[in-house]
Amino acid sequence: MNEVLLIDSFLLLLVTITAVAVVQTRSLYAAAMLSGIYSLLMALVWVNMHSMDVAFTEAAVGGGISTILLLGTLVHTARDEKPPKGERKRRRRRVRWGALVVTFATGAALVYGTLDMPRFGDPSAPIHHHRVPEMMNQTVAFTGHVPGKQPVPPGWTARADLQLPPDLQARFTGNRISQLPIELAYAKKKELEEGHAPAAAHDEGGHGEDAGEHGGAHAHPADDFNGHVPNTVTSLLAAYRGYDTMFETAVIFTAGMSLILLLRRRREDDQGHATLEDQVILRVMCKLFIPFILIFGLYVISHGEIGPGGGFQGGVILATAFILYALIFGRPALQKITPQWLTDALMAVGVLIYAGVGVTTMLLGGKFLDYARLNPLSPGDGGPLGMTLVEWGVGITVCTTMITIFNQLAERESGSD
Amino acid sequence: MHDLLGIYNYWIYVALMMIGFYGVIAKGNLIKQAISLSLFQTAIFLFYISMAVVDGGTAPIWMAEGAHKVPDPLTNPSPYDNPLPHVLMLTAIVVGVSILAVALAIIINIKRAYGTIEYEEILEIERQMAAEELAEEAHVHG
Amino acid sequence: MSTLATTLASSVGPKLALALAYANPAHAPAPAAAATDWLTLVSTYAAIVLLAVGAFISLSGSLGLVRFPDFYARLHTAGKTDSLAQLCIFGGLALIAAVPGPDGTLRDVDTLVRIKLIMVALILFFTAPTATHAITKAAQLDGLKPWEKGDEEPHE
Amino acid sequence: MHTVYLLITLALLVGLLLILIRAVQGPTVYDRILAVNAMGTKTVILVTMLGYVSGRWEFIDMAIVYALISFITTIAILKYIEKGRLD
Repeated sequence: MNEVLLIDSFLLLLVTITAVAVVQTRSLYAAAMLSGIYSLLMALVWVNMHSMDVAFTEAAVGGGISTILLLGTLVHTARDEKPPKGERKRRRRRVRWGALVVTFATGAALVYGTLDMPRFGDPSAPIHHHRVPEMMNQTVAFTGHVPGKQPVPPGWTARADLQLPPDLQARFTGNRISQLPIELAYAKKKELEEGHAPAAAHDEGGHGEDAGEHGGAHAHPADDFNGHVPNTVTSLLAAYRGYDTMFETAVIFTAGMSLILLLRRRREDDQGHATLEDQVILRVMCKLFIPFILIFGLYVISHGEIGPGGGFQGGVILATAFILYALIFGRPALQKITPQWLTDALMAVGVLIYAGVGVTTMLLGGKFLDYARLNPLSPGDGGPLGMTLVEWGVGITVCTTMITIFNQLAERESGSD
Repeated sequence: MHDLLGIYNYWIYVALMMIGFYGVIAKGNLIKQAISLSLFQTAIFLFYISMAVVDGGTAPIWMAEGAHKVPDPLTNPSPYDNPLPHVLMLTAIVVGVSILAVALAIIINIKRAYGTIEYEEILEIERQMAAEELAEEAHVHG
Repeated sequence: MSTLATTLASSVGPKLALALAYANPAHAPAPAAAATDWLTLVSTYAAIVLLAVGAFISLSGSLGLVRFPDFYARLHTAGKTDSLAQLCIFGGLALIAAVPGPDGTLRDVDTLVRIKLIMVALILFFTAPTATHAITKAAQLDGLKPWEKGDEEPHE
Repeated sequence: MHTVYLLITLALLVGLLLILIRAVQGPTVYDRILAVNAMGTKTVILVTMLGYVSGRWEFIDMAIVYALISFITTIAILKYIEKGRLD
């Protein structure tokens, strides 16, 4: 039993206790707090499983935002769960036997399914062998078994004096240039790995047909996913699953939109807003900490391709700074610094930045979200630039959507008490 | 026995998931159902992330000095944990909170419309409304 | 059962050897000559002492949170011990010169990491008492009475 | 050193269990808030320790996030209790 499994077992025990308590408790409000604890424990489990980015997200989202959202809902609804009818008389906790039977049956089926699973941490599990090794190797290319950025291949500097990216120039002149610097780089890498010369010579201006055979002009190298940054999670997120992440951002945008449609009232209620401004210590501390949280959020967004972090996490952290401001100084104060039209517009702007990066790479002659085109002179440097831009798009959308969600959930119905 | 030591934590995930499942189908309170749904979700995340773990692996962020041992391609393909489940779950968490937010918004609207968030009471009100409508219709036509 | 024993032995064995190797900092496979000088040695032992003290304080605080009779008493154990324990632990971690990395070789700790450790300690040092203060104020405004000798255990 | 980190992590985990008992038990709302708050502090320490156990101190970024976020959650809970609203 290694230490990961040891700590894991202990944490899972705590998590299970919390989960039972969350479902068991009658007070919704205690359930909200316990679910906050549940998220904290879950994030610890993920830290223990070395999943830094997920733990980061869970800490920011589960521990922070969702507890606040649940509390915001409790304001509008009841604080306690009503006991079922039969229970009110007998004062005994009634178990729903039908539900229990269904649950146990499903659980038993799932447990039966796990018998075929590979053991926890098994290196020979199929998941570690299909495509992932290639992706890991491409993230920061291995040169001679040492991970690090791939050296510039010989020959590409001859193109550095070109005014236009080669592909664009080819588009104007009508000559298709088969070997772009990035493709040369991959050919060189393949050559190094396989230990023999590539099948064909890299003749400039050659025809596309013969180049296509060895992964040349038309096709990307077989496993290319354009990631060349140290954090493989960000690399996969923004490059290999780039389309997917774009549409996840769109999903978040849609959630923000539906909250506006569901809850926004045309007339702002003019009742007084609750503030905590009279508590001097809280007020001063928050004034001290909000700038720090903002700076840290920006750091997390722009640091995403090097260390743990990224657009999702940084966006949520930025949003919590604004939410803290609203909690202390009241929501009107927040509306003054981030008016509704601004957050509404920025929600869309983030998605547009993401898509805009993709369109830019298309205009530069590549495919959608083919970051290598952003810096045609150096094969590996387009990736970090493109990923940072994309992360900023994600961060802006997530931040403003979370602010919008908070605004809409905290907004009180005019006329109620 | 060796196998049991390796897969018992999957059973804990199943247990967690079933706790969430029980909450969803047995509890009448809509907010409780939303919370239980997020418990259910987290169990799925756990399942995915635990598949990413490699014995002796470390977080999939390249270490700056490159001091990490070179993997043996036959037994252990990578010294780092598998990043793909991490990526899947990272986006799933954020989408999960979006789902939670929309669910809560719908719950607030239900509260405004029906005055309660208990499933059984809502059904009762619906039944009454349907009965009244039927009576109305019978009155008009008959 | 014998399979289990072999598994345990085979998986614990190397770790145990590794742990024993690092138990004495002087015997650790040092990456540089500097790692064995007396300053590193002293700071490592100081770090171990600080970490142990911090863990003890933290554990005793948690125990108090369960054992003490009412909210205000529990507040003392939780708030004060946590602040001291986190100072001890983060201070201890900031003193450590090198950490055994995932593959067993020692990695030297950056200065940036030390700065971040001190930053976390400072953040907690400010936020935790603020939060405790706010909780107490809320409880007092809400009319929660302190428990006195002879009272029954408070219930909701 | 590795053993030391592991032992301290385990000690903190036991502390976490004790705090969890208090959070589940109650009895008053304020006890629960206190437990949530203490849990936040413990989690920050634990994340850092886990980083040291696995030899990756990049985890320290996460500890900063935890420290900030748990504070905000406590404030939100308190505001809900005191004012009955969040806006």
